[in-house]
Amino acid sequence: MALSFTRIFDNDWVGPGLVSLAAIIGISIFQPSFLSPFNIFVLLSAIAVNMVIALGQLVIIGIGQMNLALGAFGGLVAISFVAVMELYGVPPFVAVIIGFAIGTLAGGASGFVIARTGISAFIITLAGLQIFKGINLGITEAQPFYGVPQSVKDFGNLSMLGPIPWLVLPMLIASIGMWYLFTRLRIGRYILAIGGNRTAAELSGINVTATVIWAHAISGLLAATAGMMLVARLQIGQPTIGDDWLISSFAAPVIGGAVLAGGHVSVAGTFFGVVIIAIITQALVLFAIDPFVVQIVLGGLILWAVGINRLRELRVAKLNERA
Amino acid sequence: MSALQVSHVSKAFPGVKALDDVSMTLRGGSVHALLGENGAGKSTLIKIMTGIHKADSGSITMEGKPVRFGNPRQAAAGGLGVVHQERNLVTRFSVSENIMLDRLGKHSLSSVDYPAIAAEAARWLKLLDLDVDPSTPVSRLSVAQMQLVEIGKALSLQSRVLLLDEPTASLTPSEAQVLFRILRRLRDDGVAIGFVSHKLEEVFDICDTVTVLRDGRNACDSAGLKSLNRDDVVQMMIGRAERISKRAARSKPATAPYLELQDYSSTAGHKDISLAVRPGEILGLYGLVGAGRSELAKAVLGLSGQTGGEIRVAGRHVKINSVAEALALGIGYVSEDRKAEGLILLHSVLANAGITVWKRLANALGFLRDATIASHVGPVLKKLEVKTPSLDQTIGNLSGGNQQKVSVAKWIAAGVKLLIIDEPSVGIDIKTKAYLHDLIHELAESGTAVLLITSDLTEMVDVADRVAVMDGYRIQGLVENDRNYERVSTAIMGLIHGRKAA
Amino acid sequence: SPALADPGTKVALVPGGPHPYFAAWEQAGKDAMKDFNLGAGDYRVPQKWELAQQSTLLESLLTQGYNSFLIFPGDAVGTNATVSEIVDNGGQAIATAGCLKDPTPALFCLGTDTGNSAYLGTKELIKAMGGKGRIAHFTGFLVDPNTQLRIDAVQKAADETNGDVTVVQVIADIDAPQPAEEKINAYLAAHAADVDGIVTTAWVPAVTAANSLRKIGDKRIKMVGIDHDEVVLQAIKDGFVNGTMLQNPYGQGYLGSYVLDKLRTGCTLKADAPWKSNALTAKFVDSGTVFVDAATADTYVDAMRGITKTLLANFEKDFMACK
Amino acid sequence: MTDATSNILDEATPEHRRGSGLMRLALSNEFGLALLIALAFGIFAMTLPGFTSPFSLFTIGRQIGIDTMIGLAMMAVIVTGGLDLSVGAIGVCAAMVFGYLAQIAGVPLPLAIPLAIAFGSVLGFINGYVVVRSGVHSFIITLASMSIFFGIMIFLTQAQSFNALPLAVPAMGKLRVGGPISILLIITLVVCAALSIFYRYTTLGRQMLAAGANARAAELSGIRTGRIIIACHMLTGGLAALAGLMLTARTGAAVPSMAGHLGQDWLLPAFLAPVLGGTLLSGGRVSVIGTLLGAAFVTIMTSGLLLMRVGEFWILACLGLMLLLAVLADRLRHQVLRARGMI
Ligand SMILES: Nc1ncnc2c1ncn2[C@@H]1O[C@H](COP(=O)(O)OP(=O)(O)OP(=O)(O)O)[C@@H](O)[C@H]1O
Ligand SMILES: Nc1ncnc2c1ncn2[C@@H]1O[C@H](COP(=O)(O)OP(=O)(O)OP(=O)(O)O)[C@@H](O)[C@H]1O
Ligand SMILES: [Mg+2]
Ligand SMILES: [Mg+2]
Repeated sequence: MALSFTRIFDNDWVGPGLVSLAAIIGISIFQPSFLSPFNIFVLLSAIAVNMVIALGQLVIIGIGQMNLALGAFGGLVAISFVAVMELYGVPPFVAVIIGFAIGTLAGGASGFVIARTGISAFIITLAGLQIFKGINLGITEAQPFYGVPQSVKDFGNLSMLGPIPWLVLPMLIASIGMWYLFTRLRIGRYILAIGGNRTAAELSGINVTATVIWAHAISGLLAATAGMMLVARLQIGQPTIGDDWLISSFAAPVIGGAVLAGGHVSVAGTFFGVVIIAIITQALVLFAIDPFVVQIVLGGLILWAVGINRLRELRVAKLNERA
Repeated sequence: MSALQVSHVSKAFPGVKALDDVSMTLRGGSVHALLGENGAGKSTLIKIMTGIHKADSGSITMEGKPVRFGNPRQAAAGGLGVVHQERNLVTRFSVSENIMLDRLGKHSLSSVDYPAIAAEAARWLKLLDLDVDPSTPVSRLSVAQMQLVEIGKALSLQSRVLLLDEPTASLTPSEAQVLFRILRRLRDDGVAIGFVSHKLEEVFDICDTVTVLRDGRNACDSAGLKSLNRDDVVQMMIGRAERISKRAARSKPATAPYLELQDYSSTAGHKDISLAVRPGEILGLYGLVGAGRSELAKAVLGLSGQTGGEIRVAGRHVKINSVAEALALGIGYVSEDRKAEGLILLHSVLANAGITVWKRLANALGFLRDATIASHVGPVLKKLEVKTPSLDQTIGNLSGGNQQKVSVAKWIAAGVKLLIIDEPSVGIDIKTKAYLHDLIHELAESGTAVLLITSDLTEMVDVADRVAVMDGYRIQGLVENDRNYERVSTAIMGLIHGRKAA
Repeated sequence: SPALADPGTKVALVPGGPHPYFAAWEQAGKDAMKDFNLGAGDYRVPQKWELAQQSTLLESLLTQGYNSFLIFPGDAVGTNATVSEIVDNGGQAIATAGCLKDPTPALFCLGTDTGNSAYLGTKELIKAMGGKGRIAHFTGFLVDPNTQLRIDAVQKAADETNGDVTVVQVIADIDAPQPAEEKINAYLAAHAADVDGIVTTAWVPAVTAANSLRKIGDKRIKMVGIDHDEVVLQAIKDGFVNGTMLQNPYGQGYLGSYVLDKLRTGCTLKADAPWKSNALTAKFVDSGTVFVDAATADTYVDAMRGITKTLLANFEKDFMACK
Repeated sequence: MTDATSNILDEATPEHRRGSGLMRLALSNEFGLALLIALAFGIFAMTLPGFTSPFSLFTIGRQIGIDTMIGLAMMAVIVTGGLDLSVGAIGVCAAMVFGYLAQIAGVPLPLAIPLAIAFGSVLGFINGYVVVRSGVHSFIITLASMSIFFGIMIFLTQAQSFNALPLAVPAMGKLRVGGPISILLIITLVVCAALSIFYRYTTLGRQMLAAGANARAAELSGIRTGRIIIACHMLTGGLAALAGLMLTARTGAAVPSMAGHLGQDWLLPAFLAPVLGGTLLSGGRVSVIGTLLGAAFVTIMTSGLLLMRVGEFWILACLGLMLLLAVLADRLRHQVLRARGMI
């Protein structure tokens, strides 16, 4: 009995999950409007996009690398997505396919260079960041594209069911897909094997080159998805989309228990990591914190959330020791 | 026809000629020993066969056809199974996933059939007498169990050629016997087996033919083992006959114990441990794998909590909370896991050998020079014949045995009052092993207290003064060592199995 | 007159980073180059909105032989060092669209009086709200000292109503589309019923808030925005936004280039010119602000042209002494 | 990860070292970077008028000085296999403390400077202490502390700058010695030399590398890993503060925005220089010279591209492409050298 209890508490997502739950309960006591349908809608819209972004980084964390170009992929896809619709009148459905293709190709290309040259992913994706962001600026000259069709706007704006926005749909597909990938698919296991012990994976006959390319292509695909979701949500093709993805794309997975060195990730944990960050962002607005202290409170809340999770881990370790 | 033939292979690393015109022939239905001192080039030869390294010159043929594997994947596909000297497991993954790692699915997007994989893995675990649940994460296994998983992984490929690089280094004799049973069966099925070991008894036990390397050259190329005796082989390996001086039992020092445990219990699970090590004494700690010896050493170093009893160092009651505190009390520890705990593989030989003495050698401002460190650790490294192109060589590039020597040497150089030595001779060649034993004795003669943990009973009988026997995280008894192998081993086994029976 | 102009005047128009606000500078520079026979009238954009990037670019432009600069200061104090370097090397600069803090080596500041613009905008908002109610204020980065000026100006306009109007919330640090969207939506979700008016004093928040009001379909909440983004103008026409405070980027670029050329070819600035003064500098020239509402949304360009024309016609007479 | 071979500062002493030493030098990251820098510099100098003008050389040198210092600050904590997102925030906080001391409190510069650096170390200590005691990855801890440090600074200063510093401060930013060389570059070179010695010749420096490469092995060798990691964070804080002061000298004022929102503008140069220079992100290996060369490489490339007047919006893409080509060329050099058996 005690053992199964420990087992559950051993899961990466439990800590962030409990923190999220506590935060939701706490905030809604002081601010009942927090649980109003519209607020839930707003919260879910933010979570949906940020989760897909975090997943895009999660694959790369899993393989023990980092993708600094994630936001640049997303931004480029976002503006290309709108550009082909606005300039060439491409129907949204086809534009989405084009967006997926650009993201996957960009990711695959950077994966290819990383895998074939053995140069640190940090450097290659940094170069990628500059190249793709540069192309973005070259195309847009920092001007937004406005020609977002109504159907796309609706997707980012309307609810699917009650307070659940349509945007949750791609997030669900991506999350379940990535969970399945990491736990059940060969490619996912290989990604984690390489992240866990690259030499061992290589000596065991895993095709490291192909796996690295896969991981980066998947990352690009997710970045593309997030970029297009943002277009739908922001109703406009902003060239600045993706500029501020980097830190939060790492923060959510790490809060969710991912090991930055690779080999261990948790999709559910990442989800709650995203939820925590979204709730913190909202709470700062809801409680009308003086803008000059917002940053202080934000940092404090991050520490608080991490601290709670850490306490849980220590408890589990203690229980394990006794068992 | 030869199953695998290596002809005139050479390989140079920066500063080292690892292999020089080496040839070897493996035949189906035979077990072929590959012998040589530490750094002779055995592992390098195996890595060349399996496509990890590229030979500078020479050729390899399999069943008469020339092959050239570009990477391990091609080698495996070409019918070459291998257990490398270094452990190569994804420790976060389960045992079954590790065994079947390259066969998790047909293509990238196929789903992993976990039950099928577990069933297949279980088959090999059973064959190896390894009683672990296939779903256990490898990180929970002991060193020996991990080694067996590695072997299971290679066996499960069911390849025509099987290469084993020191598979028994961290196994006990009984586990090794299980492995040999399997190897004999494979041999009888016509598999060609290459076998690297520093334990000559094993070699004579199961091998038919032998290739000996000395300094990267063939000292003999695929000779029959029948016609050779132990001395011949040793002669080929080290260029002269080995003199094993049998040590006499040493007089017991009458000094007060340096380290004394009394009814000591730990969070690691130790119960009521009582033992004492005196300056100048070599106390052996023997037990089967998982008996809790390494854990005891770490507990004493402060890595686990103390839940009962007392630790006394030099007669004073102490509490030790960290290794640094232990070191301050004059206690050092040679880890059994050199890769994870013993060495910093990224750093140079000198940095690794000197790490324990930096503080001591630094001047008042905390400055120290390489030359100072080299002059201090150099003699020990020389004595253990560490083979390295330079002290600046990255230690991860040394041969396994030479790495092990450095991880022992750094503590011998540290000049501690009590040295806990955990499995010191894993992967060390016979000559160095003798030197190492000499060093341990010299250390004791100069008044150091030594706690020796080894699973090698011969070594235990050869080196220790007394042997404490441990099982199930408890001390089962104490055996005086009179260097009579028969008597001592019977007594030890009696203590272990006596409890089992009870 | 063009005949007097010197092709040796090489003007560079340098914004703080890529931003749609400055798009009009490019055309303004080109037009000025043609109209005034300048050696160059080049719009050069730092790759990123970073003080260091802008300084590097300015230093490089100086090396390239530009001698006259229209600079949007990356920082009101920090950019002074770079400008003083320009001056030390024989160049000249006008702080454009934003001011440098005195003491400054810049000739003068040509721009929108940000505080005054925010003040006027808030006044318009209060008028639209019928003179009483609660206002939320959305603005940009706190590290930009203009942000503080704007916060104060909005507060001042509210204070003048003697308590009829209160500023209930200031949300800052939302110059990127994604956080802006998350925070503004979160705020409206919880507090839409508690506010009667919104004033935005930065480009991105204006766009986002306009979109949000459209999304919740609320025409009760009055809003005054800033700048001329298409989204904002369309929202004005559709009645979701009451109006926007327009600045005059084209005029800044055009007039600034003209003045720089004049000053290189024999003119000097009059000490007793009718300088205005603001919180940062005592040498300020207002490039003009107009309030645009639904009635003027289609014709605002003419209004701006008019202002530019007037400024150009009077500048030499009022501010310069020429041989 | 890049396979940088060991430190070029290795003394090439006894006989057997010499041969492999030269080869290792030829294979090292530092050598490759130096080669690329020489190449880029040569090409730019020949094709771009103005590139070698005293003013241009001065600004390039100054930029290298500042970016290297930022890179060194991050390098000092990358050693542990961790990172410090708050370097920018620490740098700005220390600069603002300096501004307060020098402008408002009237503390003389020789005292204000060390005080500000010490303040940076204190902030670093807070990071290190929390990282070690909580066992949470430094990424998260410094993500939070970045927000907190910067938030407190903005709250206290209300985003106002100190722009009436003693005249010696802006003068430092403009000071040239030996022709076109910025004093800030000289300061950085001195710090580089000191750090090289520190990591190579002191117990503490070596312990930092050991604890970073394999914390468990280091712990089992009697190194107090926790304290060492805290020391690394303190070193980072101190260096970040120094970088903040150098930037203050360049700007002539202590400006809250000089490292951007939350100090994030520093992150790119902070990581880029050490990683290009061969410092391993996983910890345990540093290259001080490499960091200097990395910063120099990026600065020279940027400067050259700006002078080449690539279309304004395309510069970023070109920069990325050049970076990519540069690392690929260096990799190719490795392969050719290896294939020729020259190493
Ligand atoms: N990657 C490498 N880089 C440089 N030198 C290497 C490398 N791998 C092996 N060497 C050197 O090649 C020589 C042969 O090493 P090898 O590992 O083959 O020895 P071995 O016979 O397996 O020894 P042991 O019994 O200790 O395992 C050694 O001197 C070693 O230092
Ligand atoms: N349930 C477990 N969870 C985690 N680790 C375990 C578990 N069981 C065993 N181990 C590992 O296996 C080892 C058990 O062997 P231990 O070190 O206690 O005994 P030993 O007598 O030294 O045996 P050995 O000869 O294998 O070193 C421990 O080091 C421990 O890390
Ligand atoms: Mg070997
Ligand atoms: Mg053990």
